[in-house]
Amino acid sequence: MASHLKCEEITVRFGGVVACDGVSLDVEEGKIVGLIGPNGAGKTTLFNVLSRFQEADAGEVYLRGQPVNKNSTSQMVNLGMARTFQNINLFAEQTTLDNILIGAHHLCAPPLQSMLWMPQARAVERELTDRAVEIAEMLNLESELDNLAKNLPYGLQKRVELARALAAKPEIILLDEPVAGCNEEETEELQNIIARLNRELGITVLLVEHDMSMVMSICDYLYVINFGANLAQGEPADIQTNRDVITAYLGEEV
Amino acid sequence: MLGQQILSGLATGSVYALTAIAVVVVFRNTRTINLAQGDFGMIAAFLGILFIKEFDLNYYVMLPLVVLCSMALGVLVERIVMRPIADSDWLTLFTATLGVYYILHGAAGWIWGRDTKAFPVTFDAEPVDIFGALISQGHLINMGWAAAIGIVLFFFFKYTKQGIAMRAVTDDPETALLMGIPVRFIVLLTWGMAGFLAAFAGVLLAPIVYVSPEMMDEVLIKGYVAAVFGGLYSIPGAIIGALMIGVAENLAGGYLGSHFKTATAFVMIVVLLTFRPQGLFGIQKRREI
Amino acid sequence: MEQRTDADIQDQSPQPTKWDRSAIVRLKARFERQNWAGVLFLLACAVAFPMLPGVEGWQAYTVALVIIYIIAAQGISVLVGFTGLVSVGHGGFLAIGAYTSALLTKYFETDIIIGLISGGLMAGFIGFLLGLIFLRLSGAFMAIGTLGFAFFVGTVVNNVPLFEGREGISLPSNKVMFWEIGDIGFYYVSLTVLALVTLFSYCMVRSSVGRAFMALRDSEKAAEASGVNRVLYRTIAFSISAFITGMAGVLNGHIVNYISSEVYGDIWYSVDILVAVVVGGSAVLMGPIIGGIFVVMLPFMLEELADFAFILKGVVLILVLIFAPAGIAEVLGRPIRNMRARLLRQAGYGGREPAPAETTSVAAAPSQTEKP
Amino acid sequence: MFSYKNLAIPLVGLAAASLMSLPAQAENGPGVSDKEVLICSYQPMTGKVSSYFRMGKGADAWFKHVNETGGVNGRMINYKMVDDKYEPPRTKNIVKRFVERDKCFAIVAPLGSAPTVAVIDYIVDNKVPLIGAGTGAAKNVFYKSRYVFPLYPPYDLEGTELVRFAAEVFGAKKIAVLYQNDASGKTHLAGIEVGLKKYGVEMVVSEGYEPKEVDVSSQVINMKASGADAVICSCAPEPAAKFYTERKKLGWDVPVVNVFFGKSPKVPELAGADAVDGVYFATIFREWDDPNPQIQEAKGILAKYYPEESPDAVHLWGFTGAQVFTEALKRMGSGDITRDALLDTLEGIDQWKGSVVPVVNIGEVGPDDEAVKHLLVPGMSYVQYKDGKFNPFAPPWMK
Repeated sequence: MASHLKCEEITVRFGGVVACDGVSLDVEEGKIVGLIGPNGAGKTTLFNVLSRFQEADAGEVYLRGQPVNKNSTSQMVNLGMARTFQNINLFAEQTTLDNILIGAHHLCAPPLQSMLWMPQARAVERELTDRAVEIAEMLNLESELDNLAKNLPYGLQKRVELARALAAKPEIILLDEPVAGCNEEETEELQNIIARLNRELGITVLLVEHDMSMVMSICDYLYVINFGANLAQGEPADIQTNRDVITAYLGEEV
Repeated sequence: MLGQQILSGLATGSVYALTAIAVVVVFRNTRTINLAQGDFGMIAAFLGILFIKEFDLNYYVMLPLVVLCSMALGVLVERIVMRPIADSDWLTLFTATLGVYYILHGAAGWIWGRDTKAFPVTFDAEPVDIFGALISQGHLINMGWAAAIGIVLFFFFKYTKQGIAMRAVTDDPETALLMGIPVRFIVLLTWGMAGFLAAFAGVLLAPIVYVSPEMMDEVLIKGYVAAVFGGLYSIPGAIIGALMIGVAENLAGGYLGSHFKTATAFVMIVVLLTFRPQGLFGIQKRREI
Repeated sequence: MEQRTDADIQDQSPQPTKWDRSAIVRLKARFERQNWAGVLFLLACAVAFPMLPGVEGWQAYTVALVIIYIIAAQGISVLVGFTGLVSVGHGGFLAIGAYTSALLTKYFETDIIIGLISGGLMAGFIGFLLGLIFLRLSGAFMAIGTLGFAFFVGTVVNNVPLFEGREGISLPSNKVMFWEIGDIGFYYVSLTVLALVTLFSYCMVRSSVGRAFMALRDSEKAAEASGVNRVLYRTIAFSISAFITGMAGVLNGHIVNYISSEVYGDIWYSVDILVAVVVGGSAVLMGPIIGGIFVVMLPFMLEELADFAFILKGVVLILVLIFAPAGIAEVLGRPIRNMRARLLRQAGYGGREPAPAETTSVAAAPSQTEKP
Repeated sequence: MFSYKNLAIPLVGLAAASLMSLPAQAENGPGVSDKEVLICSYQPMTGKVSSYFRMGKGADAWFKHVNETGGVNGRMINYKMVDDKYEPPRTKNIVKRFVERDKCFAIVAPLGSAPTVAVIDYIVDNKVPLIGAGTGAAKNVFYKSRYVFPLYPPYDLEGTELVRFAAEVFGAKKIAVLYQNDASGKTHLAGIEVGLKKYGVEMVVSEGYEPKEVDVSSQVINMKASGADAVICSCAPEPAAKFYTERKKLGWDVPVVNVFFGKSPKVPELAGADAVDGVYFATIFREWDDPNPQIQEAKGILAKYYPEESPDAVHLWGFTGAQVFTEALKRMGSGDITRDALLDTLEGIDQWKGSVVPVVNIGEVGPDDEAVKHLLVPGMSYVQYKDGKFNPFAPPWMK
């Protein structure tokens, strides 16, 4: 299988703190890949580098073999990459439907056409709205379409985030702790949804997660980082028995 | 000539500094850009005239009285106007202080009339010669006061319980609340301090620009510019910003022509913000994702 | 316009789609129709107003003044309401529009329509540049930057001989295509501009552009992650806002037939139109209309009170902020919205009340410690 | 939104008035009945130049006095002042209401250069007399119309005169000018330029200040450094006072002549008497402490109706326009009066000494003439501030 998203020797420093110290990873197309590590290991920083929210001090990011270091944050969606956030980042004052539609922003007509309600733009708009409704149905959000995002309970907000990412028609989706703060039922539901996305829509998934049971059951491949550096990588079963990983996690707990 | 312009600029800047400090203190504790800051000072100046002329008080008796009244005014404004809307967004708070500005402006015009009045106390003895540059005693006294207040504030924030609590509120109001700091009281104190600084600004400026409802408009805007110049969160930044603006303004007035004097501060701020959006001493926070 | 466009689309897609079939859409279409009926009623009133018996030129003039403020407020509302950027310098755009048109009228004897277009375009262009310069600013920093811009414009019109400073430029009476228009004609020109501007704002807000503006306002990070180009949309917002305000400036110059830096060199225009938006309500199309009436008519009603008027103005402003923090339009529209929410709930959609505090993790207001 | 009540009152009043005067074949002009004359003015009651509202107060005090003493030929004068905040769009709106709604007879003693420039076309087109507007802007004073009666000479003529004063009284060769950076100051400067050529004087420095600015200290430093041997101070009272304070501080003993709109008791009051000692002021009015009976009467009237006001030259601007208008009204008698009759009567005022100004002489203006011939106060005189009061001073060419 071809490499979908790859990074090499990513280094990020904040003042004196080194958040990432030469991390590399390679996400294969069509796989669900997990990125795990103890708190403060630099997972979110790496995520931000991959989605161009953070400038790396050194290292390269490749999307389907093409370097993307020069692209702006908002261009990444055009290249088929969508992401969610660890702390929910919804448009609080807008409805669920609008939140999902924003995800499809790069598919909309050019600004001038949209503003003046040109027929083509309106047609595109309707098409996108339909798709947004479909996505909402898939995520069991259809009865919430007209509610303001800020009024939704936490679990639903998490799903709206996912829906927004899906509306962009991504080929690869980066999920930052998708089930953090969810109860067991919600976790299971989201886990199923992610698996379906991967299976039915063929979307490559890279996720950061602390819920080990979820990670182990859903991921095809795992990367473990600690102190901003690669610690281990492999199939979930291998990682479960990897000594370094156990030490890293236990060491932190003790 | 150069020395003269710089010295006059520093004198003007020290008056801006008092306002700029107040803008910073209020902003960082309450997110409010206080447009009424200047008018607190204007009211203080009118009260100064009242105390001296009507009640025949000595300058040094008048000063603490005016400061007290001005602090009371600040506290009153917080209690009546700002507290009910304390949770609103930035723009609402900003507009509310505009409302206070209108009220104070109207009240001053209504009570004391719109005539410009002379401030009964002036320091118009011989100007002092400093390395060949002349400076009036009034300006020199202002600079002294401003420096003294700066030092008092430094110690206040560094060593007193209230000062430390105020800094804590600045850094993180929620944590401060959890740690048992009475945030509401601190906010009240903040506005009291705004009144305190305004009283000095008003009384010190009154002999120079005379007293009228509009006397502080220019100073307020310059003080605001100076505060932003220094980064809006930093008191030393505000002071340095104010002095820089005072000097730059005077130099522009002296060498480019006085039409450019007013615009100088704004050209400076626009250029600065273009290249350093967080101000001179602001901290560029890394984006939290 | 909305109906027609919808019908066009319907023709192109004979199969009703999923979204079309749902009850929520039918309800929303009904609300939309009600909105338009309301707007058309207002427009009809405005068109009929000068024809009422007893209405004279000066009354048309007064209402035209209100309309000009509303247009300017509509312009600033695009920025404040939908993108969350605060400008205290829109008086600068007012001046740019007014001076562009005044100079064209003085030297080339253009009519007011050309003045409106060129004044708007010039302001829009400067707005574009300003948007680029202040790309990284927000909140108080943005306010002071835009204030600086207004002062800069003031200094230029004051001191560059072309603009004739405080002596000002007197303009000939207003013309549309060689016809002289009186007060009532001018009223209709202003009304037309207002109608077009409002229609445009309506369309823009309900398009992907409006959505992108609001996304940037609510969460810049999430908006960028969704592919909204921050630079592009902020400059678009600035340009549109400046364009609209510039047109208001053109009208403001022509209604008096005289412009001078005495008027445009001051920041009070900027403050007034900002107040109009805050009082009326931003992010609501009716907001600037109510705010404009407030800002212009209140002083007229109080003008014989002189200083006391200042006090009253401040008191009213503060009362509005305390009791209608989202603007008067929001309060007036509340019964209608409640009724609609009930209808939606009955149809099985929406109606979710705000969740308890701890579960709303989406912070609506930017935190106090957020720095630019 | 509009008060039709307000509209109705003057209309009903007019109707009633015309009914009552039917037997006399009423041909009264707009705003005039046998009982009342409605005249209006716009004033900056609030806003940045609100201190000039003194002009309105002066005129108002005079009209109140006239009404108290029985009016003019049985008619009361209804003097209506409205606040325009010195904003031309508001001024125009207000004047439209005066003319179209209130149907005022004339506009008397309004204030403001920019507001007047904005409305003068409209006023003249509607054939409303504009009497004694407080503006020296050339556009207004040289307006070609019979309906305009400017109050005082345009600022550029004054500027030229001041150069003459500096040249002939001070014997100056190099002058420095401090001017307000607005229409009035720029017009002065233009007049000064003319005077420079005419009287062979050099202007070594001209320093401007913004209208709201008071602290002119850095300008004064520059002026001193220029080595000028005389100063023309074209300033409003507050900055003028500041100039004298700064001048004294720097120990710069240079002769100064000040323009008339900066001549105010405020100047020595703000600056301190000794700082202003010896300064010459141009003036167009008598002094308030002049024993002249008209002045003393005006002083009493002002003190009666506006007790909180301290008498200032600007009050006299209002008095002048109001008194000239009252005089014209008196001369027109108790019969019907029209605007045209008012113009004729005003133009017939010749060598009249009944007002606060020494003498009023109104010329005739033909259809193509400039209104400058209508000046209510054409002459300018000088005073010197010495020993705590303004003393009349006659330059050589006036003796």
